[in-house]
Amino acid sequence: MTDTSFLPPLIAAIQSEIINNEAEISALDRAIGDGDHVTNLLRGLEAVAKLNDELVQLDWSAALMKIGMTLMSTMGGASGSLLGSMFVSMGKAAKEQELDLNGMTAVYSAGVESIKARGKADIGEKTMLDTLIPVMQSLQSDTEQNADKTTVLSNIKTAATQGMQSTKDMLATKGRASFLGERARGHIDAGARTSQLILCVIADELSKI
Amino acid sequence: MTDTSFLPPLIAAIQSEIINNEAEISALDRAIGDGDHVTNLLRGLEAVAKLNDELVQLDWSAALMKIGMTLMSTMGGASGSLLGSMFVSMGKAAKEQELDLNGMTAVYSAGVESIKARGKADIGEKTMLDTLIPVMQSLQSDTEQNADKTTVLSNIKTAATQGMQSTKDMLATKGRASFLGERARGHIDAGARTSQLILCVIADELSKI
Amino acid sequence: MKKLINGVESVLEESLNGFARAHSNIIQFNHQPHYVTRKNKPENKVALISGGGAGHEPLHTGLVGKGMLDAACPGQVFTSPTPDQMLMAAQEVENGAGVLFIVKNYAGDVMNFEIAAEMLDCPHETVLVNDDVSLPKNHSTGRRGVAGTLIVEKIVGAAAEAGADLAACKQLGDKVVNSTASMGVALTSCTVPALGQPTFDISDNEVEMGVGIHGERGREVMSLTTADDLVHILAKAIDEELKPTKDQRVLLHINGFGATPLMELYLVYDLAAQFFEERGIKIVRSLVGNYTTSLDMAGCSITLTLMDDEMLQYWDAPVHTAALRWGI
Amino acid sequence: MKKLINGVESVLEESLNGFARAHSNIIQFNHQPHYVTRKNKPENKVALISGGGAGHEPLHTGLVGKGMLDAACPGQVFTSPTPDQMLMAAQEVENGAGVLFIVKNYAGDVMNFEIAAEMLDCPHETVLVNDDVSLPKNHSTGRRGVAGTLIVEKIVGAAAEAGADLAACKQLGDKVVNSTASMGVALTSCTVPALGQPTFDISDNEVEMGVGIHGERGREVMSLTTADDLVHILAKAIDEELKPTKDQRVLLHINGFGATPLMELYLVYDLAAQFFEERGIKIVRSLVGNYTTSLDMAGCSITLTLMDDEMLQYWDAPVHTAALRWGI
Ligand SMILES: Nc1ncnc2c1ncn2[C@@H]1O[C@H](COP(=O)(O)OP(=O)(O)O)[C@@H](O)[C@H]1O
Ligand SMILES: Nc1ncnc2c1ncn2[C@@H]1O[C@H](COP(=O)(O)OP(=O)(O)O)[C@@H](O)[C@H]1O
Ligand SMILES: [Mg+2]
Ligand SMILES: [Mg+2]
Ligand SMILES: [Mg+2]
Ligand SMILES: [Mg+2]
Repeated sequence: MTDTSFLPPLIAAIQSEIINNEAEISALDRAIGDGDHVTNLLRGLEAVAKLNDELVQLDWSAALMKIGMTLMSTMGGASGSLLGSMFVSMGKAAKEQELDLNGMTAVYSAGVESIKARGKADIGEKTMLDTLIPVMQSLQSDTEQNADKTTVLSNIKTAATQGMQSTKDMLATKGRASFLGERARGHIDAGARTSQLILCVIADELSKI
Repeated sequence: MTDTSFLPPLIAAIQSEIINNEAEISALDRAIGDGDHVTNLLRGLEAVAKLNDELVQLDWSAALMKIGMTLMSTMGGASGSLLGSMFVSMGKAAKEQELDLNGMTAVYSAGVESIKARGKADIGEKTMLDTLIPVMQSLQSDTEQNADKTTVLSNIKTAATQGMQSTKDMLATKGRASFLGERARGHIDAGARTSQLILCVIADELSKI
Repeated sequence: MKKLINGVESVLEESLNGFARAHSNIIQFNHQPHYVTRKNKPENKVALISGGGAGHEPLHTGLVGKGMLDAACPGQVFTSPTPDQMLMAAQEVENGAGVLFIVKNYAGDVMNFEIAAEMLDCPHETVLVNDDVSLPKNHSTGRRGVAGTLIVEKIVGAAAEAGADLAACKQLGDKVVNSTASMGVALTSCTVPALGQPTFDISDNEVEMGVGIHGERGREVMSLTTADDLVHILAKAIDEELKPTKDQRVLLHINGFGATPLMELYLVYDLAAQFFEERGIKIVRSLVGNYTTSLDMAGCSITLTLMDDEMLQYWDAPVHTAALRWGI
Repeated sequence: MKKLINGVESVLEESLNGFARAHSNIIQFNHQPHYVTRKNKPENKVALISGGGAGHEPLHTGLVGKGMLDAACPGQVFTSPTPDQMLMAAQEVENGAGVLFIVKNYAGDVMNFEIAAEMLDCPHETVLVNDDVSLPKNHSTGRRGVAGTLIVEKIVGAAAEAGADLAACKQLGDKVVNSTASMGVALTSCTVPALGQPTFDISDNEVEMGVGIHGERGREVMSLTTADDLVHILAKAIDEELKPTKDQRVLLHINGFGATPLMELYLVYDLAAQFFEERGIKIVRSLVGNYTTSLDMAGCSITLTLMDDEMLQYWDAPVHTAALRWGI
């Protein structure tokens, strides 16, 4: 599978979704972090968007790898190393996978596992993983059940949104919010929110293909 | 003349007058200076008040000298060197003077002249001299005319008050306010205000003796 | 937001340009990616590399030079640098004796340095600085690295300059970390250029106790109180951590966060010194000033390092960087 | 007012105590009256004495030591010291070669030093520093002394250390003054402890252009604009005053007023250096940091000194003070 022509519009859609929610994301990271998450992400996305011409020439494995290296070398911060690792790992996994539900689930899962490993974190620690892991679980069970595309995409959005919202009442045990103890409760994690926004945009864009 | 027993109540009266007007004086020096004039003056007065027991043992020449040295070594700032010099010079002049209208005029004039010399300043430069010099002129003409005590004291207050008020519309050519150019206009000089307050208290206290 | 800048996009680059220009006798600035390296590094000396988000100046760029760091990698403001910065800096300064990374314990710094280290094909070690005792030792992410980092960099820097090998530098770095404790209090937030507003709100009669150095809120909000009370809280936490015994020699470092005048920092020094001297502790070295800052945050931290002969000798050894200089 | 203090009455004394404690290897602090003297002053060296209101730290106390001042007399915050401080300090440090007073041109400083000088019965001279070009040269009180003072103290300090006599020190001091121009801009007021509130109000989109260092308002209010614009105004005024010709060697000093982060000061350095280099001027030395502060004021000043061989040699000579140190 080498058609990566869906990437440029997808990246653009993600960029504009993040920009539309910039103030909210910034406020989330200011409340229990240091406020830079949305800036970091936008810097990374901008760099990725500049690669569009190159990305469409690549197969999806190489494209994911390229995106990962770009995020890694432009974002910085905790999220830069994590998202960078995720995409690089997805790129590696994609080498052996078809671009079907099965393949996408395997590739996405490899990405999430690399975040868990790099961040030494798991579900329930008030991080982006609280969005990413439920989506992985949803994908895995939909793959097993051979769910149809509409169901898969709608489940992604539900899992991402519920996961993101679950961070609100958590105590944080990873990331900057962990320094705040009880004071972190009541705030949604910024990385969980951006992951949810991105996954929802991806689901919406895939539904159009 | 050695009766300096009127000094302690006079000093106390001056202190309380300055304290009563502290916020206003502070605001004046903040507007066109650096805001410390009233603190400097109160620090000096407090040190002088501590000398009370000693002052009543001294003749007025020595008492004035002692006050001058104390102001000089406790106030600091422009006003400390000026008021210090004034009292030291008054102390020197008092050696040869009786404590009558004539003597007081001569002594006071010597003090004002020493400020003019130390500060290289004269009337019309938006400083304490705009209060001090008109009072000197009033005293000198009342002495010539042999005015009665009530007239002398009332003229002191009028001259001091008019002099102080005259600084409001002046451009400053001495002191910190000079740095502000036109922006200094419309503000009364802090040193002119404290000089006026002090001279009015002195006039009031002398009227009771 | 009131800042002497031309725009939030260009502030970091322009500031680094100015730094490079002002200190071109001792350092060199690489633009793409950003890193600062020491000029005239001797052959076969362990290469010391640190880095972290910008906004803590003079840390780390101002600590590059003879007797301290060989390279520093500044990220965006309060954002950890990226692995390529560290990797390229390492490749440039490594010359036979390996690389020692000195990393403040923050998720972003740790992970980005980790990735760089994994990609580096020469001997390397990492010293993780976690001196902030405002968090318990068993905190889920470990404790943060704050103002004690400078002390690690100075002492290990002198050892490397004197010819210590990679293992010895690593061991000494760990020793300094284990001998160092810090804690800070913020009176105001700071304003990150890209955010354009203070990171957190705080009222006129509150302080944030136990803050890190990225403008995050602290462990808890407290009422503004006297310097005596605030210093007591900080010093007590440090004392309970390090448990210095009578006659123990220490280095006492009062670090300003950027907007607190030296007048107040020296006052804090006086109170902290009293606190420790009353316990029979011997303050043999001191450092007072703005070294590990949070942009324009008001407040300060106290750092104490238990010193032995070796550490003292390395602390006193000549150093020539933009921010610390003596003996040269 | 948010400050790390115990009370407005005690802040100065406690801060000086901390300073004395932190630097007891190089200075000594006299309590009654306040002055700081250098330890180990050589015999028969001209005694350099400066002073002024507190609140400008590290100026002047932080500049006492080998190669710079022999004594500094701190007044109350922003209030000139009193003649007895200078007199007693002079009597303590004078040892055969006379006294040179280095005085910033402010009415209070000038008059109090004058009174001290009149009472001093040993050879003495005064160098009056008036480097602030925000005021015209023929201003009624003369121009203010600001951040250029440090440069005078460093260069004359080195000359005195090298054995220059009183007349030579006085002459060199005047030469440095005549070769130096400064101008500053404030983004915020400062808060004097005793006042408990900012000295002046300023809106979020205004700056005070041409400020002194006591929290007074500047020459004029201007709209907040880019660092490019602000630096251009400051540098142009300095350039028009000193009229450096092509290839002239200069020292460029960017001085922070206390609350502006180093990140911004280096950015200003970059812009100012560009300004002068574009005119063919050679920046041969630089100094960037908070040296002549106004408590917690945000803003900075630019100082330029035209250098010749003699001045360069003295600038580079060893110095060991709390705030400036090199070669030792
Ligand atoms: N150990 C970790 N594992 C997974 N996610 C993490 C971890 N640490 C931080 N994060 C995520 O990273 C986000 C913060 O990213 P960002 O603000 O860009 O970096 P930084 O925290 O370095 O400022 C958090 O909101 C959280 O979702
Ligand atoms: N050259 C001068 N001659 C006479 N009075 C002066 C002179 N300079 C300043 N003053 C007076 O001193 C006052 C300021 O005193 P103060 O605030 O205590 O000192 P500083 O100006 O050093 O802060 C001014 O308001 C002015 O009246
Ligand atoms: Mg963040
Ligand atoms: Mg004043
Ligand atoms: Mg960050
Ligand atoms: Mg003053």
